Amino acid sequence: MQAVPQDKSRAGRIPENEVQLLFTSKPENVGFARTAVALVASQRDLTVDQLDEIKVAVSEAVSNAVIHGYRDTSGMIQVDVKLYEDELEVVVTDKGTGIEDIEWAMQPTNTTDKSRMGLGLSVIKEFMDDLTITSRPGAGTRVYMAKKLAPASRP
Amino acid sequence: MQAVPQDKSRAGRIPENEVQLLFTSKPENVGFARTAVALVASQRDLTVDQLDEIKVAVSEAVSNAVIHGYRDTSGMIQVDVKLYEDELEVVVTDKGTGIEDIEWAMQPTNTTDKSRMGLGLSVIKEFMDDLTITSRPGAGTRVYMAKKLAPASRP
Amino acid sequence: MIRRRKEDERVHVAAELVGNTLVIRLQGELDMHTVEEFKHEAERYLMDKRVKNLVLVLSKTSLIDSSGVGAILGRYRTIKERGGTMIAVGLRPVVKRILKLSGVLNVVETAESERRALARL
Amino acid sequence: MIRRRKEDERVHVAAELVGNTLVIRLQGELDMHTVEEFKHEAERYLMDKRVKNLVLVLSKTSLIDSSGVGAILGRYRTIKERGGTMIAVGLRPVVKRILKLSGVLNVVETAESERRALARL
Ligand SMILES: Nc1ncnc2c1ncn2[C@@H]1O[C@H](COP(=O)(O)OP(=O)(O)O)[C@@H](O)[C@H]1O
Ligand SMILES: Nc1ncnc2c1ncn2[C@@H]1O[C@H](COP(=O)(O)OP(=O)(O)O)[C@@H](O)[C@H]1O
Repeated sequence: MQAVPQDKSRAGRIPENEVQLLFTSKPENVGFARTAVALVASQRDLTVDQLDEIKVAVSEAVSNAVIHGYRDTSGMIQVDVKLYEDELEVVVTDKGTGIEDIEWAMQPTNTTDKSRMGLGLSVIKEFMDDLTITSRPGAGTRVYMAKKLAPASRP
Repeated sequence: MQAVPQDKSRAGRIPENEVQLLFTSKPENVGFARTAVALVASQRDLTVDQLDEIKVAVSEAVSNAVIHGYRDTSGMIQVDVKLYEDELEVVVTDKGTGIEDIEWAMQPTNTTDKSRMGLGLSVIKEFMDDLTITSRPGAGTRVYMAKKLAPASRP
Repeated sequence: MIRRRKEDERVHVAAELVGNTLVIRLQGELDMHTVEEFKHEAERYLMDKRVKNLVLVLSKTSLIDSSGVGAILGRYRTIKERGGTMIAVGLRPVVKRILKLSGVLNVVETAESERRALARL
Repeated sequence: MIRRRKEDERVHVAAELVGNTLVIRLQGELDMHTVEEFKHEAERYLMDKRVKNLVLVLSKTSLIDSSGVGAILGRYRTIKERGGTMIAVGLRPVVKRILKLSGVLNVVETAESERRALARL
């Protein structure tokens, strides 16, 4: 997985639904964020497992923004959800510390916080079909993740 | 109830939590919005009835933005949720058609859409403790509503 | 793979004919989105001209907003045209308040249980 | 007035001592927020020095993320220090996958049911 600055091109594709969440970097909002994203995702007929996978991935990305992005400070976290016919896209953005070395951070067990296990990004990779991180130290981090969905069955 | 351009002053009061939702004016997002607001509200220990009241009020305001605000067009709806120690504030904003006569619109059974009953705003008044509408025809509508909560019990 | 029921956004409408009374059990949340499903299903059952009365079981209806109230009143009109009676059963407190506020409870009776509603018809 | 349980955001920890085995039943979602409650409650029960083994019942645990995994490994370390065994019971598929991915299932056994777990200890 390469950390490239562009998302997969979606030129000309219009999402079926689009929702943005913006909230303060409080631990209790991690649960809010994953449940809200799952609410949007469940407008499509997904399996319990798919929903669980999405929830865990969102939980990791938002937790990272709270724990690493804003560390001892506090700030706003933005979550953009786009529901395409065949894909769910979730982008988690913070304006926090940023990541010095993205490739290093992506390796399992690598962490800058000894109380943690360095597993969050690996979990996202495991549960989603696409993960692209862009970050600038001192400016913030953007975690793009996408999950393939079966096309909606039109009734 | 007067339609005044200012909300109740909250100068110097910092919300315990703050969440913003921004989504497309689709009927299926009415359910998303009320459930997401209820998720935030339920960070406080509310009764089932209080949560139901909040959900219905949000449902009315967001439905109005979809049905009257954007009518046959489509646009973005913004919902701002602020959780204070003793109050929940919800502001629903659209950039749609706006309301010509707010006082007229607030009267029960008054509606500009004959297929509807003109009850939505009365329902909000019934279920919330404060309702203030500001609107500019052609520019959009902002529905401020607030509900008193018992102060959080600190464990 | 277990598919989850999308109960939060969808209503589920089940119906049964008991004599000339239609019993509709409504599950979920009734709003401007889900109301279409409710109207469609209810109208399908009401096409049966034997139906005179309607018992609407709301014990699993967690939310009704003013769009939902409109749809319920629409069904009431059909029943009234047929000279029948409509009874709502199992109202949660907030559902009851919105049905009262909107005047629905001036024309639609309420009962504690489906059995009592049927006994009254 | 009915107060609703805030199950979505809070975990609920119940525990029982069976011989020298502590059975912890965890309900809810385990993330960076709720993990504090889990750690606190688990440590409280683990203060009892009779406890050697731990059976963690996860059949009502709907989500565990990497913060939750960390907390589970922390409890495993306590049990290991006492020379005991830890068994996890009732894992949902996605919970199982994250426990596998993180290596927890290399050191923590799994069992189909609480009864089978206890029989093994
Ligand atoms: N939003 C973020 N802001 C700043 N740093 C981050 C962010 N997300 C991840 N990181 C960095 O990447 C590392 C690895 O992240 P992750 O795999 O989730 O493991 P963990 O959270 O356990 O450290 C973190 O330790 C941190 O240094
Ligand atoms: N967001 C909005 N944008 C434009 N007009 C609105 C909006 N909200 C309410 N209105 C106007 O106020 C009237 C009364 O609203 P309401 O009491 O909710 O009843 P109803 O939705 O049944 O018409 C509507 O018919 C409409 O003309």
